[in-house]
Amino acid sequence: MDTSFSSQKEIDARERGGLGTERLEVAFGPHHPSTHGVFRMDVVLEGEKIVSLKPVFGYLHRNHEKIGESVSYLGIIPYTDRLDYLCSPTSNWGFVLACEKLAGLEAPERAQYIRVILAELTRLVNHTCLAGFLAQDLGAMGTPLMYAFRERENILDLFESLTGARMMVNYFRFGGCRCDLPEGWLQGVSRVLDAYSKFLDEFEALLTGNEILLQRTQGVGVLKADLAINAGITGPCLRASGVNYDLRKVDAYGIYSRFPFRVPIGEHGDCFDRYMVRILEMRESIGILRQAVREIPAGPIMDAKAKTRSIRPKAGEVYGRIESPKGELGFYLIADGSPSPYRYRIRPPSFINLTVLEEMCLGLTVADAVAILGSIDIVLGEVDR
Amino acid sequence: MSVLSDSLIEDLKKQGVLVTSIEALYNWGRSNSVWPLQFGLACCAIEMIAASMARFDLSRFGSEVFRPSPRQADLMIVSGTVTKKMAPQVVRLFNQMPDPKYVIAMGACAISGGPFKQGYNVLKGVDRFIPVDIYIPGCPPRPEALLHGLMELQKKIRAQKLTGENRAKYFDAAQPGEYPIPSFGEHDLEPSKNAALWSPAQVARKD
Amino acid sequence: METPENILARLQAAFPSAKIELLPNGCPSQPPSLLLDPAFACEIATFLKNDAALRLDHATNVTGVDWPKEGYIEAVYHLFSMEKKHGPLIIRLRTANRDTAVVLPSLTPVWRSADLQEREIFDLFGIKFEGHPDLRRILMWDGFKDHPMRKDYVAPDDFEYEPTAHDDVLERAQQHFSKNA
Amino acid sequence: MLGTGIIRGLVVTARNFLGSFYDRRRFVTVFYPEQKVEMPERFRSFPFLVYDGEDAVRGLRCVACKICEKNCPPQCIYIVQQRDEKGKPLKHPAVFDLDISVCMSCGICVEVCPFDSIKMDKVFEVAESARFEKLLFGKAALSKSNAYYRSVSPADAGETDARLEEEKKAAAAKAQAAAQKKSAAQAQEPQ
Repeated sequence: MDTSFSSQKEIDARERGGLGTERLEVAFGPHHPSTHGVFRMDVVLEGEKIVSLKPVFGYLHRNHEKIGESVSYLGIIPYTDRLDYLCSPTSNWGFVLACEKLAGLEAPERAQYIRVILAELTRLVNHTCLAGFLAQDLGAMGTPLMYAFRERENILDLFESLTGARMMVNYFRFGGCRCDLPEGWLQGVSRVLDAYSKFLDEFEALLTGNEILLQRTQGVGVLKADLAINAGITGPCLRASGVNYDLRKVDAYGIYSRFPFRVPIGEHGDCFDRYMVRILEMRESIGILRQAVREIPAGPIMDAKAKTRSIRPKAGEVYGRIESPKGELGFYLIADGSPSPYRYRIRPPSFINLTVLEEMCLGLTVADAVAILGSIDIVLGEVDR
Repeated sequence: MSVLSDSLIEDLKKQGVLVTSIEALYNWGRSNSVWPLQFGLACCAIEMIAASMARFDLSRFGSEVFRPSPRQADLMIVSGTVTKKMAPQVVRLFNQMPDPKYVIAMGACAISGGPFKQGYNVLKGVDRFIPVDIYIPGCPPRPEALLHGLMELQKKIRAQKLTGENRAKYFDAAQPGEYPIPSFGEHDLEPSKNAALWSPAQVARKD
Repeated sequence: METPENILARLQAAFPSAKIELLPNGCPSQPPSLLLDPAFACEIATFLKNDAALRLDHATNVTGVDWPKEGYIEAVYHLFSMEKKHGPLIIRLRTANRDTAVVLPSLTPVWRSADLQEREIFDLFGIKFEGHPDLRRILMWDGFKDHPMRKDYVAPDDFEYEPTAHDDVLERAQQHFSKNA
Repeated sequence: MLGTGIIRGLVVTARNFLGSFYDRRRFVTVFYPEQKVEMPERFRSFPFLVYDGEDAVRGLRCVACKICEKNCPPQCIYIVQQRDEKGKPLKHPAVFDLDISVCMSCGICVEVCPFDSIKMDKVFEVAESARFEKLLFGKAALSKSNAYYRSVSPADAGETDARLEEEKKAAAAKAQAAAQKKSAAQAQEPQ
């Protein structure tokens, strides 16, 4: 037998009668083209199969919580922009909501509508980009992501003309919003919405029926409902597993109780359901937006009780949460009567959604791990904070 | 280009005669095919992606070829906060890039730590460990600002000399192409900066 | 949902030997929290999760709070119910002190969502969770010795270039220069 | 049938490709630097100091109250108040430094400034090759005239000017009333 090119292991395996393989440890990341940001997964492979996967965090740990303890309540708002940098308006809202509970403020009617409009536009941005990134992860280099970013720019232009920045809006204030809508802004929203529903049809024609996408996502990374609940998974990932839990319905924060939207629920909890839930959510968001643009009243945008821009609440603690595009975004604040919080804690949805990443990937191939990670939708700014 | 003066070259160009030197041709080619490393760190990476997409279209400058491997890249766009946990990897990636190589520090965090600079895990500027050619302030810089920074880099590349006293650094075998990688210490990175590379200006404050 | 006072009474009936306390919340619109006896924490957590009226199956937010003046570190759990769609119930556990006895029981066996968050508390606050399946540092590197979210943590000295410093930062920068002068 | 999904997708890409030749919505490229996106009124890049009139030193609105310094979240502003020979503080900054390599363009300084003296600029092309020398802006580099501000954000500048004018008038009226009162009191006193 010619053994000149075989390793001893292969010979042993051949003698045993099977094809033995060595376990291979691969570090995906922190710099790896297929991970989102600087996330790292230490994967142990047997052949192509994953036998162990350990996520490694902290490569973007920017100490939000420590910095928040020395910055005023007002000064924290721009930092929340940088948590989940794809959707800063919702991060703003979560923090402002918690502080409003603490200080006993309430945003007036018009500001509430503006908040809903911004939050739902953010959801559109986030979910479109997610679909683009997921397709990119599955090997569709460029095209879907390019279409997604093309549409994203239209919404970012709206953000920019309203708040002055494309990504880091720093717009919500305790008891309202920073400034009123510029002239013609709502018409701009309507125009973008008209184009967006057409774009969604086109985007779905491009992706949803695509056999490659179906093959790569259906039945991959199944997450069962009971495990999802126990592991604290929230947002579209939870709803894809068939649990009807949307904080816009459960808590009905802001004025969400006025909007009759449906909550899309998945059946299988696989990657395709997670993708599809988001596409359907975008269609519901468009409905919410149309209604909000129709109904928004005139009036003040700041609570009359809010005398100054910053707050100085009495000692006490509060937990405020909203449904960010990624899941339940919570802010836990302990105030001690000083201008900055004693403890400022962020409950990041993307971080906790990664709790059961290993369970979802076990037994699947490396390529599936990339698809699963893409479908969970993480943003590292929020995972590591 | 000592034989022909600049004005003469301009005059010739008007007559339809294109005159160039090896140096200018070489730099022209290099500056228009700066391939960045596909590598994003934080918020600025999203703006970097936006810059490479349809609206701002980085490929008009020959830089759309984002290379997944540092071995094929000319340019490292440090787009986002470099944390202390990430710093050794960034330096290692830089070391793996072949010469000539350039670094753009994109955004406040990459330049100085930016808004997060008082954080215990945030590196106060990537230039503590690797040399930076262009700094683009902004948080995050607009995609156009990145394009502007890239154009500044192209200008810099075009001005590099191939021969003589002031020739580009990478022709000099004595110049380091690699920089020491910091290691994780018990309280901080060790060392916390590359003292040979980074010499901050002393700002005198009376009070 | 039941009031925390009610839940406290029921818990005291179910666990007569456990010391459970109701801590008031300074913010009037927000609920008070329950301070649990660490020795019974796991049983009480299981009770809260399985109780037919409560069904607190969703431990959303798990975090630590450092109280150097009072001399302990706290772990705070925010519990919600996805099934009944109510909440929150806030439970707290306290360590005996801040340096030698920083052990608390882990609630990860009850709620998986506490897994990564308890690791984070271990990393940043230094509470050791007994019974946690994989208690390692999560955000900082493995060789790191400090617990940076504690109030008395001093950040490493890298204040070489602070052109616009004032207050605390200026002080640190001046310290840096006087030390290296 | 297997493959129809892919064909439908290809139709979409073909439509986008052909559409990009005539449809503005599908051909979105902005040819920077020759062509520039028009910045909206509220766009903010980095702060600058406004001065009234022609003199950049005397016309500076800033009174060195340090409110922005205190409120700046990343602490990128440094102010030293000017003092006269006797050491009495003057309403003028001797040093006003702004480290734009740290600034996060949040605009909180503008929000908290009670004197409308710091505003957000629209210049974002500030890429430099040296950090220590060129990215720390001093008072001279930061001072820009109100006319410039009016040219970059006309609506906000107009509003600010009108408000300042109003305040000036109110202050003048108040001073006048006070003077009248005083003179009336003086007139009564001798009796």
